[in-house]
Amino acid sequence: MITLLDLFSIAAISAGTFFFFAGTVGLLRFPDSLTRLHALAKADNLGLGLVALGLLPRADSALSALKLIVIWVLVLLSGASSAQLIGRALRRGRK
Amino acid sequence: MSLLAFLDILLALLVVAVAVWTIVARDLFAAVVGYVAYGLLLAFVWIRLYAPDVALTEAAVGGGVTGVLLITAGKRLGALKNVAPEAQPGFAFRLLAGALAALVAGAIGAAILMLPEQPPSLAPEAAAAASTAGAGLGNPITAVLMSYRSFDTMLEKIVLILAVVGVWSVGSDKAWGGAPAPFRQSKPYAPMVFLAQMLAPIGVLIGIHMFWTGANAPGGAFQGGALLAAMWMVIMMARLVEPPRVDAQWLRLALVAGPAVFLISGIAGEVAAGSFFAYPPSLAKPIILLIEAFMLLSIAAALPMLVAGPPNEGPG
Amino acid sequence: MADLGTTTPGGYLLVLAILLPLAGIILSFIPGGRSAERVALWSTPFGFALASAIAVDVGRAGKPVVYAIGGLPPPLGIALRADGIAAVMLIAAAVIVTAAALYARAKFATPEGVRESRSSLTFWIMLQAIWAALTIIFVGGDLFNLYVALELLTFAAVPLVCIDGRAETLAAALRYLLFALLGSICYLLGVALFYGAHGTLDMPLLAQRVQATPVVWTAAALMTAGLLAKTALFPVHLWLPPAHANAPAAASAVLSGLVVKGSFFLTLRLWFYVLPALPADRIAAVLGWLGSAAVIAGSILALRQARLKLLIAYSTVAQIGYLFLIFPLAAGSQPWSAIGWSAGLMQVLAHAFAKAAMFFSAGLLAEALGHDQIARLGGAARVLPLTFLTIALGGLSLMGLPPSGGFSAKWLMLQASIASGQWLWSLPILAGSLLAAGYVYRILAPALSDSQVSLELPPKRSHEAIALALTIVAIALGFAPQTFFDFLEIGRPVPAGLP
Amino acid sequence: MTPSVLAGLVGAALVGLGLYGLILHPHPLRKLLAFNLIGSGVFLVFGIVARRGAAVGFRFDPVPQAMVITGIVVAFAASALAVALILRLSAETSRVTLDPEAWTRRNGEDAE
Repeated sequence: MITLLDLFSIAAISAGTFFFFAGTVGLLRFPDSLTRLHALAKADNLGLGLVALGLLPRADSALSALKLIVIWVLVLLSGASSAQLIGRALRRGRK
Repeated sequence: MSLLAFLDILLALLVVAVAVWTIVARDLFAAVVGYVAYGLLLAFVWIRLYAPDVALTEAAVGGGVTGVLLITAGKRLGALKNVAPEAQPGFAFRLLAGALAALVAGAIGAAILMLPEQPPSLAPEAAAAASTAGAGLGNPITAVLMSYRSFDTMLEKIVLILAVVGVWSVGSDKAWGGAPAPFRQSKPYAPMVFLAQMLAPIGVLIGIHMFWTGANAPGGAFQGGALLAAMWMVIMMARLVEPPRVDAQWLRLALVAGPAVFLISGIAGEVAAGSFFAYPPSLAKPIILLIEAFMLLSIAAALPMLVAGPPNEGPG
Repeated sequence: MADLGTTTPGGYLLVLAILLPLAGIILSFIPGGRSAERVALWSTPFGFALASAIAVDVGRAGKPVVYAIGGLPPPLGIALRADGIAAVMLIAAAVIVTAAALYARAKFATPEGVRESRSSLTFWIMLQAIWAALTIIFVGGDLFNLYVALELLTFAAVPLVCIDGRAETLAAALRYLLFALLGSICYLLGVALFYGAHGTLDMPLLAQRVQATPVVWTAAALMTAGLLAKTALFPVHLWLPPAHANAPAAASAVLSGLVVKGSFFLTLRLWFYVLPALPADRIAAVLGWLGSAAVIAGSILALRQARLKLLIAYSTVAQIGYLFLIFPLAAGSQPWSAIGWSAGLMQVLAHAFAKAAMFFSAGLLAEALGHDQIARLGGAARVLPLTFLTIALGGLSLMGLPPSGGFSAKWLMLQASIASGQWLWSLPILAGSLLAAGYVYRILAPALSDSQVSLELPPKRSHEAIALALTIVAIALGFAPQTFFDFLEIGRPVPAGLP
Repeated sequence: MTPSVLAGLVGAALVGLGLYGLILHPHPLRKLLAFNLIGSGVFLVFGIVARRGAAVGFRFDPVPQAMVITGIVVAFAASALAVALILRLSAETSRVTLDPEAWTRRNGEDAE
């Protein structure tokens, strides 16, 4: 039987997958590196966040739920920093 | 065809495609980036083979640390700028190499398809021994690495020491005793420093956690050590710390701690349990954890030193 | 055969023989500096004593000495075994490593005024590592454990090649590393297939289980190919001459005398200990042909070298070729296979001692004259009589003239090839001896001439004595009694159903 | 086709690809990359051997998996040593080459 929580999971994960998809399309279709970076960073952070959110009700314990959140925060951190670094490298290369 | 089988095939094709890219890419840097992506994809294949321990190792080492090693090497090579392009081999040679490679791959593929229907396995023995007299460890891989094949594991740690000495030995005589070149020459950019400051404490925590759970769940000294090593490299890249001098006593002690403790407990086994590298049953688990703790330290010290390279004669 | 998995009396010596150099590496690395040299030199007599004790135990028991590590017998655990050939090789390794250590004391002493120097720390650690790796290779019983030992050997040998840091030595070392790595990975793939097909990697257990299936053939082919690349058998010998000729003399002696024998030893183990049940006549013939080609090609290339060390290195390529004649000559369990077996092992030993001595002499000569160009050796024998005596005696063994270990080896090979009706193999044996006579003559003839040559630096008598002592061993092997050959037979598996 | 057979075939393909690259690429760093491909292909073969060793109640045979972990460490150490050699070699000379003849010939001619 599908409960409300299941519905929530399905909705969140689908939305997350959509953002991943959009990010990938952006990566392939956008004209230059900076815009591609923009598409990728945004979509990944949001997409992964939604997927993690959707998985939260399905975690078997509080600890594994916490792990999911930690994973998202870590990806957020590294994604944001590496996007900054790549952006800087690009700007330097152009000069 | 089920969805999972479809995904498996997709993954296999992707791995092979990225591998082809690393071989055919014209640019060295592109090939290196391809290789890093390849290492991460391979980790998924390992998960599909029910090998989470290997997947962790492959992701940390195959993708992560090897990636840093190769990218650093590519950068340093590029900085030298005196490397003349090589002549490309001719068509006949390509054809010959391709034929040889195809032959070898075909033979191996055929051999794999012809492996016996009733495969032999040591899994039941290993598990039975792990739960009884052997080690008292829930993770059979840790039991194999630390008990039945502990001799291999100790030798592999000696190999790491030799590799470190070997890497140092290609430096110049003048620079001996000094520190390897910093991971990057320029002043680090603020986001890098921020990342290192945020990431390092969490990474160290996770690394120790991985080592600790390794007794019963996927993980262990190697995976944990690789993570600690990565954290050390991140803070060196942010230039929060610099690579240590190669004659620093603490560094040498850290590098040999794992194999040394392993060797001593191996000899102690002769006294306490009647055989070299045996553990007294009642103390097996604490002893194994002790050895692993020192191995964690040695791995965390060895991997960054291998990436950092020989002592540097330049300023700093 | 059944008890090859349980520890026998004296088995603990095998573990000690391995742990001694390993502990030496650790003890050398922590304090570094002069301690490394001291640790290495002090461990050599103990290592020799352990090797001798193992040989005594093997001889007394008349069967292999076994140790199951951790009290865990195979298939789950790892077993170490020393049989006749392993015990003899352990002693040979101990002697040559000791000689190299004594010889290297002058060159690799930490210079005055510095706490530690790059080349000396590297040399002393890597020398002990080579010793440890070879010990494991000689007594190891588990194919994966042997893979780790092979890698240990590679990691120890490569830095020795480029220890002086010149560009050509770096290129030689890199090439050596790539060949060695490719060799080990091929070996490892074979190990995987063996495990997949038979569920064990312990040699005697595997020998009981293997059948001539395509999987086993593929695994055997891969492992053999990998080991051949590491042994530098023609035509995959390209890495050897630059690597061995450019290393410092003390290292070249160990590399040429011992290190290439490590992977050869594993090839022997593979075909005679793991796969004796396979009908491998054709494989044996192929290995014999490759060996013959190596004898001829290596000798001819040696004749054409301008530098003495390169000549000696190419001579190694040729002498390695002889080793592979053991595969057709010692196959099966005919009466002549024992002769072939003795011949092969005798060649391993005679070459190890003679070649180490020749590299030592070449090093002395290069230091004394400031070069090692053969064309400029005129009259050198008069100023360096002991060194040239060593070269001449070593050359005697390489040529296979009596009395010498080389003569015994080649004479036994001829006997085996005639007794087995495979007289074709006698051709490369004889041709190789003639060609060896040619290249030894090339060194000695100018040296004995009347021209004048000046010494830059008189050689140390003690160094000349070390080299001479090793050639005397190579010569003395020619007088080995029958008990010595019986000792080599201990533990040799003979296919069932025959005498 | 089960995942394990598939992975095994991927392993075989990777060994072939790596071998091709190892023979063909003149640049030692590219050779090293190719060597690493061969290595991971060989490890995959161990992986399927482990997976096939699944017995009643076990999803895998831990022995080959433990060997892979040892193997990955050794392969990394080898890469590091090779990289150090390559970097030093290219710092010393203008040409990164592995042709042994280039050195021996030059050596034979110079009086050193």
